[in-house]
Amino acid sequence: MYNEKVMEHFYNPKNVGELKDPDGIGRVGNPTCGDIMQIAIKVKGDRIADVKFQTFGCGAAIATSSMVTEMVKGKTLDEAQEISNRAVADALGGLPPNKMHCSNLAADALHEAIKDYRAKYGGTDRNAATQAQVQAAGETAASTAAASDKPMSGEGKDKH
Amino acid sequence: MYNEKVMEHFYNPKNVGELKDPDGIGRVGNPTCGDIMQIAIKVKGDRIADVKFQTFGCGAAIATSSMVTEMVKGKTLDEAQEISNRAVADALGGLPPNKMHCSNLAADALHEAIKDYRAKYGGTDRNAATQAQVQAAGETAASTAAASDKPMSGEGKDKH
Amino acid sequence: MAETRRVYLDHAATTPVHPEVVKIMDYYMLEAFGNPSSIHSLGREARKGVEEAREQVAALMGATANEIVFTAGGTEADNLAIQGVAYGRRDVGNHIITSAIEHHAILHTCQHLEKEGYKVTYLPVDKHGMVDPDDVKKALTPQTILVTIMAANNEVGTIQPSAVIGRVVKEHGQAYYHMDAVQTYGNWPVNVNDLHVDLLTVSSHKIYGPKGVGALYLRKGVKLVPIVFGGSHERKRRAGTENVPGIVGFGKAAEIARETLDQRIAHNTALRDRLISGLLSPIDYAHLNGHPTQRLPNNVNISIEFVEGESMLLNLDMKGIAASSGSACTSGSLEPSHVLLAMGLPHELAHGSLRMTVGTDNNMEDMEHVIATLPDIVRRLRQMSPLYADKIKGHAAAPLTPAGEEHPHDV
Amino acid sequence: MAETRRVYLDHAATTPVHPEVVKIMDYYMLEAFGNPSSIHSLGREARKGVEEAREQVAALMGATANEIVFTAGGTEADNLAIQGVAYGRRDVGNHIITSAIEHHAILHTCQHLEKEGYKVTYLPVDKHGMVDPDDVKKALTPQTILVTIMAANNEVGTIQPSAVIGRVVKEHGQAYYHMDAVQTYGNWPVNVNDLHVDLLTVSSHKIYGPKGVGALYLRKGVKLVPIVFGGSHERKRRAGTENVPGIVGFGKAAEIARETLDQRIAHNTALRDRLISGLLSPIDYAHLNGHPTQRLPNNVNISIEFVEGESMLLNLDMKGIAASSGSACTSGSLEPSHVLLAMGLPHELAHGSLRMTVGTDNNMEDMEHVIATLPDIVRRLRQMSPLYADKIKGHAAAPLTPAGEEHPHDV
Ligand SMILES: Cc1ncc(COP(=O)(O)O)c(C=O)c1O
Ligand SMILES: Cc1ncc(COP(=O)(O)O)c(C=O)c1O
Repeated sequence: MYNEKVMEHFYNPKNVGELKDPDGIGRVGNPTCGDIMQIAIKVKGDRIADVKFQTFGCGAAIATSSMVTEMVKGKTLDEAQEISNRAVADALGGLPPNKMHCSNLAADALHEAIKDYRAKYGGTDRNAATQAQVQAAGETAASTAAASDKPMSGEGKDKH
Repeated sequence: MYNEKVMEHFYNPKNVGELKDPDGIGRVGNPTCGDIMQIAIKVKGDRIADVKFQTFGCGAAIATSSMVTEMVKGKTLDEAQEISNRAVADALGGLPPNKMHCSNLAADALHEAIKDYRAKYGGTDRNAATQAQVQAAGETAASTAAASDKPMSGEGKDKH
Repeated sequence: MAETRRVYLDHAATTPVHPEVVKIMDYYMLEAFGNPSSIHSLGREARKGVEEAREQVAALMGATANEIVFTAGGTEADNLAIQGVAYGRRDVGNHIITSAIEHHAILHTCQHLEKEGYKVTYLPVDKHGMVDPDDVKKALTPQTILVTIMAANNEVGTIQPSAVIGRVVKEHGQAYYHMDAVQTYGNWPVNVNDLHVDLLTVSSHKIYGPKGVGALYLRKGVKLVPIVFGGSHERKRRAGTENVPGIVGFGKAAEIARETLDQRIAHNTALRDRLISGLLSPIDYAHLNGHPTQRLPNNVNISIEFVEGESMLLNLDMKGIAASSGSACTSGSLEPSHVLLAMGLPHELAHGSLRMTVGTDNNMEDMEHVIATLPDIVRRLRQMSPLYADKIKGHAAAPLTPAGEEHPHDV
Repeated sequence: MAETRRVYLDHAATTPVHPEVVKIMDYYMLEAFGNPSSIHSLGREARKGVEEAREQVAALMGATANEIVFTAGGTEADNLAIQGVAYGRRDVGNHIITSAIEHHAILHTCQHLEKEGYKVTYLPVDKHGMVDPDDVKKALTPQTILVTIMAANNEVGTIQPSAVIGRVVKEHGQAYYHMDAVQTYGNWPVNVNDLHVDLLTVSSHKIYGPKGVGALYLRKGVKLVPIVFGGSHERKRRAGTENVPGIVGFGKAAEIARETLDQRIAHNTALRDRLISGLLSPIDYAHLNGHPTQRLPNNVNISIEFVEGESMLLNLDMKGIAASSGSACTSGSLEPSHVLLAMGLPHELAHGSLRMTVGTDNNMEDMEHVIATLPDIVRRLRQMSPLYADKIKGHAAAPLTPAGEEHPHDV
């Protein structure tokens, strides 16, 4: 079912827990599918200084949560924003097809956390800077916009 | 499938062959079903002095042929006339259900042989005597009449 | 050492095959391998094996051999019963009654028939998973041709009031009564006459027989249209060269079950009860699903709040323990167990369900191993769970419920 | 000693199971006995076994694994193909083309569909049992949704011009092409692409695998309605817990067949040809049925005049030889083989047919044993036969033919 890398992240997940005084928190998921993920971030400058997750869910949900936290540590917010659910699955060496839509939400949770952070702390300055960068990056703009449109319930993902 | 008694009669059939100068010959069967039986009799007085059969057919066809010849040797024609296909099957200890209608025709062949004999040699005298006996035997009359109504192709049997 | 112990607790999914069953199957594969339709001695020996198995399978349900039709499993037997009766009684009526907690072999077949114009009533169950015979009575109409309600549920083990339902159906007179007894047969007494059934489904691989074999009991006189056509096997009810080794193996398994049923029930009941008490006391926020007393002797089903089923299963598996869950994540479907939902469980509890079904290969040490292992796993997963974090902080949990859906947190 | 020699010549009915196949099946019954739907390691191991078998079964027909649907045998696969396509393409058309010499799994399914309103064309065959591709072409209409014509016949071994028929069907464009390759697969090369088939049926117990397992090849994109509903097994094409040991055994048998096909063909052909010449020369009034060259390497079918099939079979059985016949007496039906009749044989010759199908467990001494044994049996039975008596006296035989039926005596 799961490959070894997924199992390794599932049995020994990285960055589990809560952050004291997080700068941003994102929670996505759906009790019907049975996966709920919460990601908390600490931001220094425009970089993710620390990240932790809490997940109620299956092996894929826990492994993708662990993976995404590993992937984003030290990344800028904009870099983190570009990480897709698929990229997380790829970094794990792939997931079973039936796990791709319900359990593969860790990137969404991260994006929600960034959104939360920006909503709370994102001054005009920073925001402007971000926008400029984004526009320079061309088509990234669309995806960022799309990401920030996502409802908290993660309903923007593949399909329930 | 077949019981031991049937198999014994099949592997070592009694009274196989042709009779020299038979007094009566009966042949029944149906090439569709694949069983054709011929029984030849020698009559002395009103008794069957000798009987032989020739059969193209399955195990049940050969065993019932053998059985009926054993059953009628020395019997009067009227006694022989009363032997039914079922009685032959019973004497063999039973036949598989699917063998009951197509392959269990030996008594029919015998009845045809008796009919043939009567048609050829049955003078008024003998006939009268037979009729008298039959009437004395009560309901036997009906079955004898029915038996002699049977078409040569054996179509009077259970069903095709 | 405790870690390498292997404890199989998924007997409701399938059982290991009894070594005596394997032995006889090997003989019918290597030696008596004939086709039962062949008239040579190898064929006749195979035929004899099949007919002996028919007696054995019939004996464990109080039926006679010629009322048994062998199939490729419980699913096919369920389909043959339902499609066979529905298509065979088209002229009598078009209404079928079943329950919301049936196996998919029943439910999906009924759903297919709905597309073909049949009407199906899906009866509800109470919180223990029990069908009310009065509901059956009320649902019967002059159009009803079939009532199909399982003997005992495969997920939560609830034993239905089958004989009472049987009497209700017999009073109606017209409808046939079919019962899916896949989980019951071989684990609990089943008698077709006491139950008043016309058709009854059983499966070999749940009773230490091989996979790929099942049977439908068809009371004398019950007519149905086959679903598989071909040679005149199984008295024209089910075409196809007989799976001789499988059938013979099933027969042997049924015979063993009949000879040992009392011990089996006592053995399983003791293990089951120890497991229930041994898990519910150390784990808080854990609940027994299914009926407290009217349950199969081999079934334990608990919901553990704030943790998800698959993650428990995988952790148990690491410790050598094989179990099952009603979580959607374990099935590839998007919804958790329709049985648990029909019993009124909220989605979170359905996701946190754990089914452990014991069998003849288990012993009391196995139970102690599970009791020693599971609480730690739950603790670890709860430490990872945002829902548990909410709980201990006293939050109203996850603000994620889709609008309009009932979603009680405090179960 | 010659008498106790056991010679099995009924491989077209079923084969012994290869010991390596039994070995792997035992492992999947006793050790890796999990349900492939279970997520614990026993379940995953079972799943792996099934998927490997899918590769093996696919490889022997040049298909890819995900085009294979496992069933409970050839009969079910034939039914799934025909019913599945018929019901699935109701909106496209209602016409099916088949041949008069198909297996009953095909013919009886088609007859059932006729009751449901479908139209079926049964193409004739020539005296060798061959279908004419031109007849297929002529029979195709805008309503045709399926053409189903077997790869090689199970009774007389005639290999059909399948690839040519395939091209004819592809030109039509709309109709699907199904082929019953139960007798061909594992005995002769089968390649789904060369044959242009959309669906193809195979069965395990004809290739030294276990009974109760078969498969339907379904070309990517071909849609069909299942006949058995339930869980989402086999990509929703066929519900029911997978017969894991059976499927794994089938896979192993397919692998062995693929590795040894060339030797198998050479071995069988040599035995077949010796048997044909060794029997036809000493026995007069004997005829080879089926095609003289386009025939399966393992099939011998001869008609022996003036003797009936079952009586030959029982006598052969006494001598340790297992064979088969097209006589009605061997089947419980009232008509002899529909295949032989379709080829124009009169009833008497059909009744006197003897099928001997060789296999990997036979050797040349077996053939010599048969050649030494059968002529005596024929002599003995002919001495008992009224038809033979007629013949040697020069009579026109039995005055028993029902009126109106064609009945040539001099074949
Ligand atoms: C209640 C019930 N019905 C039917 C089935 C289907 O039987 P099988 O697995 O033999 O297809 C099962 C088991 O899967 C079951 O538990
Ligand atoms: C040509 C042909 N088709 C179909 C079948 C049926 O296959 P099974 O015996 O696996 O049901 C057979 C064998 O019986 C066969 O020879």
